[in-house]
Amino acid sequence: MQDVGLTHFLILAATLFSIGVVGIFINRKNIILVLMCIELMLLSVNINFVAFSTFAGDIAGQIFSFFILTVAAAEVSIGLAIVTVLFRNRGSIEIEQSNLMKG
Amino acid sequence: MFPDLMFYVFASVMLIAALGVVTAKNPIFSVLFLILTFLNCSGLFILMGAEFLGLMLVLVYVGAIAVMFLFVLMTIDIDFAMLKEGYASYMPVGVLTGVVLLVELILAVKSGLFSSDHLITQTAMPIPTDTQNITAIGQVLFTDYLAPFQLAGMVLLVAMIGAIVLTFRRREGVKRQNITEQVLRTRKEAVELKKVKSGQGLV
Amino acid sequence: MPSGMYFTIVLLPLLVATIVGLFGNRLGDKASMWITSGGVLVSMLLSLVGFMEIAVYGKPAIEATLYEWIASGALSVSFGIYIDKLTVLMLVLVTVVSSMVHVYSIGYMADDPSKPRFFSYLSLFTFMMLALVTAPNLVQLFLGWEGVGLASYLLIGFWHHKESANAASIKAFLVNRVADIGLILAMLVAFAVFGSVAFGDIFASAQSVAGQSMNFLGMNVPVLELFALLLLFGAMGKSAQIGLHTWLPDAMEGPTPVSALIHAATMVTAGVFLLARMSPVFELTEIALMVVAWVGALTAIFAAIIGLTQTDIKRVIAYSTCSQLGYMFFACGVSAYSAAMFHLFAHGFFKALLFLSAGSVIHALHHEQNLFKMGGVRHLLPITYGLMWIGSLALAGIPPFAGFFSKDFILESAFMSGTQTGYSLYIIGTIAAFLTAFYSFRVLFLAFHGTFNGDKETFDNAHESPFIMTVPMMVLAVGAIAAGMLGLPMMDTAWWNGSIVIFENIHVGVVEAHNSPLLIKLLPLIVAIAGISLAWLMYIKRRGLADKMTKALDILYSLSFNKFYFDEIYEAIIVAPIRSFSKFLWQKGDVEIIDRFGPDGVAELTRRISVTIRPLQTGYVYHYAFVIILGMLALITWLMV
Amino acid sequence: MDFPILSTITFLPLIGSFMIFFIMNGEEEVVSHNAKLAALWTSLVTLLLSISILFHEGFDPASASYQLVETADWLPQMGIYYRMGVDGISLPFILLTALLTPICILVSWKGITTKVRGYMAAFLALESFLIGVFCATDLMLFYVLWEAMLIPMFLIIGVWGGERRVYAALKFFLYTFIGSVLMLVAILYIYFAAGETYDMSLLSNLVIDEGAQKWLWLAFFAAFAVKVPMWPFHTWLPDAHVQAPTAGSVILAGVLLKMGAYGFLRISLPVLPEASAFFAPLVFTLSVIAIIYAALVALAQHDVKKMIAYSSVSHMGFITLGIFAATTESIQGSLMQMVNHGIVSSALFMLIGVVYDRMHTRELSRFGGLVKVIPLYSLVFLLFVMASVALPGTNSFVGEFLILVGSFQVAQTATIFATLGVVLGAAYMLWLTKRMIFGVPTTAEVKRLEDMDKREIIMFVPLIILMLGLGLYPAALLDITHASAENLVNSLGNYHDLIAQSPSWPFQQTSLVEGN
Repeated sequence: MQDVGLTHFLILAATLFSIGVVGIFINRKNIILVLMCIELMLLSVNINFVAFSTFAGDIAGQIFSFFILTVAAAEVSIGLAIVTVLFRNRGSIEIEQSNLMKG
Repeated sequence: MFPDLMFYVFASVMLIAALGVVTAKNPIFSVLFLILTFLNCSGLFILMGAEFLGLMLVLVYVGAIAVMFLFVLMTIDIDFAMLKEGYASYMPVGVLTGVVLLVELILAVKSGLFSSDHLITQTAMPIPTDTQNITAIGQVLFTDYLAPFQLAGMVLLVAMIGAIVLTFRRREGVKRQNITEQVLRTRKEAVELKKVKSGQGLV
Repeated sequence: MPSGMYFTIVLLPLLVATIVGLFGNRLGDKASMWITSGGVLVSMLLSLVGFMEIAVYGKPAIEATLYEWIASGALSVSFGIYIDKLTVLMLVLVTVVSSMVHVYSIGYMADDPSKPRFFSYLSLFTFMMLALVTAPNLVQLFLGWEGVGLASYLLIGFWHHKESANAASIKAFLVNRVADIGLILAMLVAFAVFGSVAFGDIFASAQSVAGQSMNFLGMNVPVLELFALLLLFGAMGKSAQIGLHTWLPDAMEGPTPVSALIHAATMVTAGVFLLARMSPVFELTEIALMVVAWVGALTAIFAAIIGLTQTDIKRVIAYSTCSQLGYMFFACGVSAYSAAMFHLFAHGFFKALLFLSAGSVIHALHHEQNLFKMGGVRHLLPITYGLMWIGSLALAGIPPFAGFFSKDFILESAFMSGTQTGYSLYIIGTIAAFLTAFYSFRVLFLAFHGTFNGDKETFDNAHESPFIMTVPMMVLAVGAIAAGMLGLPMMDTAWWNGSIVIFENIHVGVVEAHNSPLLIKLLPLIVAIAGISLAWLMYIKRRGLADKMTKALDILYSLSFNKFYFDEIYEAIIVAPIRSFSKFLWQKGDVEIIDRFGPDGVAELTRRISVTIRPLQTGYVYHYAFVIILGMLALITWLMV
Repeated sequence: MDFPILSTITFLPLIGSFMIFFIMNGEEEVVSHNAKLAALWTSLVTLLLSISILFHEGFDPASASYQLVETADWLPQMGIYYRMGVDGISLPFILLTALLTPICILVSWKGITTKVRGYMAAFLALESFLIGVFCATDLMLFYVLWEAMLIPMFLIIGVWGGERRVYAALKFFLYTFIGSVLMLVAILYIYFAAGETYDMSLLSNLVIDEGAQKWLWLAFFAAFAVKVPMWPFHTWLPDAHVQAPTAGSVILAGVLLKMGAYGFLRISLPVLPEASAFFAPLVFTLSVIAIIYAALVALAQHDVKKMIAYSSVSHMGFITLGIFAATTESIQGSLMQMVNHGIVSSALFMLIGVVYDRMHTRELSRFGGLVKVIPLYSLVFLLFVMASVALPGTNSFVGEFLILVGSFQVAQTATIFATLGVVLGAAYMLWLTKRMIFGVPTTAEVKRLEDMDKREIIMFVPLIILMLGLGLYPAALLDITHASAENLVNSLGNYHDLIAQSPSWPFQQTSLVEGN
């Protein structure tokens, strides 16, 4: 077992990201779970940023991570608001039913 | 050795928790797993020396986001079991994609492009060695990144207003103030003169 | 400022026209009529003073500028006046006839509801005509030229509830516009060649460009010939020469005083005035002059032939105007500009008189214009009858009336030019003189002699016109008699003091005219008397003769009666094709070609493509997400390989 | 720096627009009324300020350079500056825009009943962008404002238009947009060719090699020819006019069409003289086709507005002919004719609007005999018809005559054919007059018509004054444009010689006067 380095963190982030992707696929009906999976993916991005920041000795990565945090918060609040409205209007949060965008 | 060990502990718990998020039968468990993931990640951040971010992660994700998920899940009355239907049918393609992705990503990482020797270190904004992490972030955030920082604030504000507007319901039968109507009111509409006969009253 | 008086002459009618035009309804009918008539009368008096000054005492020509109108680059056009003998002659003619017509109209239009409008139009016309004759440059002349066209348009269509009046007014305007192309192009050529549009500059450099030629529509044309021909084309429209004459008879839809003023005495003579004004240029040309002469001669005879058979009293006089204008052109063509101007001057009086007399008859008979529904009214309308005689004699060219001298001089000039063309022109002119005498007396006899052919009620109600109408007619009659005698000195080129230029060494006919053989001198008079006699024979002595001749000359008669089918031919070869072509351009060109292959075509193509690829948008978010992931995978793979 | 008058007149309407749109709130009726008043006052103040330019001490009509110049950083990293300035070419358009906007607002006073607030805001924004386009002396600023102008106009047609408003608005938008996108490419090329600057005052010194010039010229041509519009890019105009509300047509005919011609004068000619000379015969050809073709098509119309729209195409043909003939007379004539057309065709559209407001039809056959019922209206109508057929004494004559005089020396054949347009123009206008004004009133709705009220009279008065005033005293305008036009012609160098060498189109110039 080698010393924990940048590569370890990157692989960890990649794994987490993949789990998020798989999650979106298998939970495609449930919007809330999809949102959570997106959070997972964002988290993996954050890990990457912080890892690079640490190993490159540059603080900018952490700042970006900070901004991602902001965006994630905003995204979730809007996303959940939409879910609430969707549920109020349709009585369901199934994605399959919201295909008004169909061409 | 200790930090390495801690890395493996945090990392493995985090991955297991993440798997839990996507596979849990009950969405409530998913949220709880999500919290676990965040906590472990926060540990990793601290391990890397980004204490401020690690704690922010706990505050924002666990304190705000995850709670919000829980809150919404509780208020929505829905049969979650039904949503799990067809869970298996997409499993193969989902997992396949995930695995392919993972393999490719690992290959990419392993290709050495991202190894430490390729990193250009201590360039744009070197981490100061003489201060704490939080001070360092503050010094950059409120100077060079002031405008983006303000913008981030605006994003949050807009998100807040957006959420309010989206979920806002105008209820019938609630009295509201109509300023134009008030201003436009004339004496004729507002005041009615009644002759009061002595000793009789109006009623 | 010595030119102040002339500016007053020109601008006074504009002033009164504007006052009455804007406030006529508030001023009331009476005030409107007297303001306009008064304004024009003052103008007339001042014109007479000016005539004395310039023409009688021989003061030099006056040129004055009011202000610079258009100035750009090398072009400079001013508003101003140019007063020489030619101008004062026209000033007198225009203001006298106009003021008489104003006064006459007070009586004639007594029953019309919109008098202020009518009088303001009349005064506006007078202003425009004065601006035309006093113009120091081509552009101001064009202003007046179009202005009189506008006034004519408004006055022909004055009774706008009449469909025929509307059609006639549009026709008049459009035919004139076609001719205006000539004048516009002439201005352009003038600017290109002489670098100026002022008469003075053009005349000064005309001689020097005489040999040059220019490219015009791919042809190499002598500059001056081109310029002169373009002017001629412009003049042909206004003066209703053959081909572009069709609007004049139709213009008779307007009130009769309008016909007298605009379509007999003044506006239609603008073309002749233009030719006379431009004599320094025309004198330098050969082809153009010949074309002018032929156009004039053909118009003279052609219109006279049509005039023979018309039944509408005003139309007959209109064709006679056309024919007389032909004479004037003809005169210009043989370089007898002075005779043309003399004829123009005299013609203005007697033709206005004829029209006003005809108007008097029409007025008396409740707007009956058909000659064959008149007859025998000479005892009822004695003054009109007498005045009509004067007018007809003057028109027929019987001495001592003006028509005799001018017509003689024109024909003699043609004959003495000594060429084949000159002889043929002389013959045509003489025939036209015969026809003129015939049809003018035909009108007189049909209208005033014989028995009345209309309904009895009209006849019983017929009465002589009031003094307000007869007095102006008498003034014009005096003018018609006097013009011939007083105008004789005008025949001498020297009298014009340079305002008309004749190269007497080239165009010998003009000089030699006085020396022509006696027979040539007397022939026009003889044929005129013959024409009158024939009219007397056919319409008084033996009334059946006319019908017999009609039957005998069936084809000729119907050609003449139908005006040589000019209107029908124009309709068929110009108007109708343009109409269908414009429809074709709109519906095929714009809609079916440009739009179909342009915007609509592109839009349709886009729509089709999008319909084809639309199913790709399933509307399921996870499909999109899936594609994104696939894309990412592909990207990573591509980067790694 | 002095008082920035150009920026003031440019942005004052925009501020007004924002005020109206964002601040006014409350009862529909009250808001509408206040919005109208606010818009009217804003535009009137703008008008007064723009007239004051004429008397501004910093403005010298005898100078050909940009004056009242204002400069500020905008995006200096990308070489984009905020540069404003006027000269004799742009000033007439600024005045025209400032004049027409208050009139347009008066026109819409009663005709617009829905979403009045938005309408007024859109109009003020439109005014702002239009004035800005004419003031801008930085290519990028010019481009931005050029495009920005599309938005309010698109909305005005698309929201407040007639039945097929969406079709018309889209057609208008796409046509013009395609053209201007190509223009953007050309602007970027020029930016680099000029050494990374967008300053228009430097561009006339720019030397670009001839091959590139031709491509650039075509790209600009795409933008300008569509706007003018030249044949065969004109088909959006009749649709847009017919569907637009009256005021929309007024501003469209009055100002928007002039932007294309302004572009030719501002960019095509001075920056790309060799290419302009190369393509001049093409422009002459298209102009003559436009003059005759559009006049003929106008003859066939039954919709009054469509007829006037086609007449606009025909009139604009004269203007493009004059611009590319590029003599002092013809350019001054074109400038004058653009102002004239802005006055006359605006007035005609307004006149149609007046009866449309009352009868809700533009079908020619439904009118007739108006002079009997509404004499004042008919008088005004007749006046503007006469101006439209370029009767001497009206402003159009001066413009048309100058164009013809100037072009005759350069493009003789084209000019001769163009004079045919004079006849055709008279034909359709008189036909229109006859069908609409004269005759006997036939339908009951015509008999019920009421004559113009005070508001309507007020909006025509300035136009009538200008029409006759400029017709009799054109120096008022010619003096402003003279120096700039002359300077432009002088800067073109051997332009006229180059035209003679250009490829042969049907209307090719050959040398004019030859000695014997």
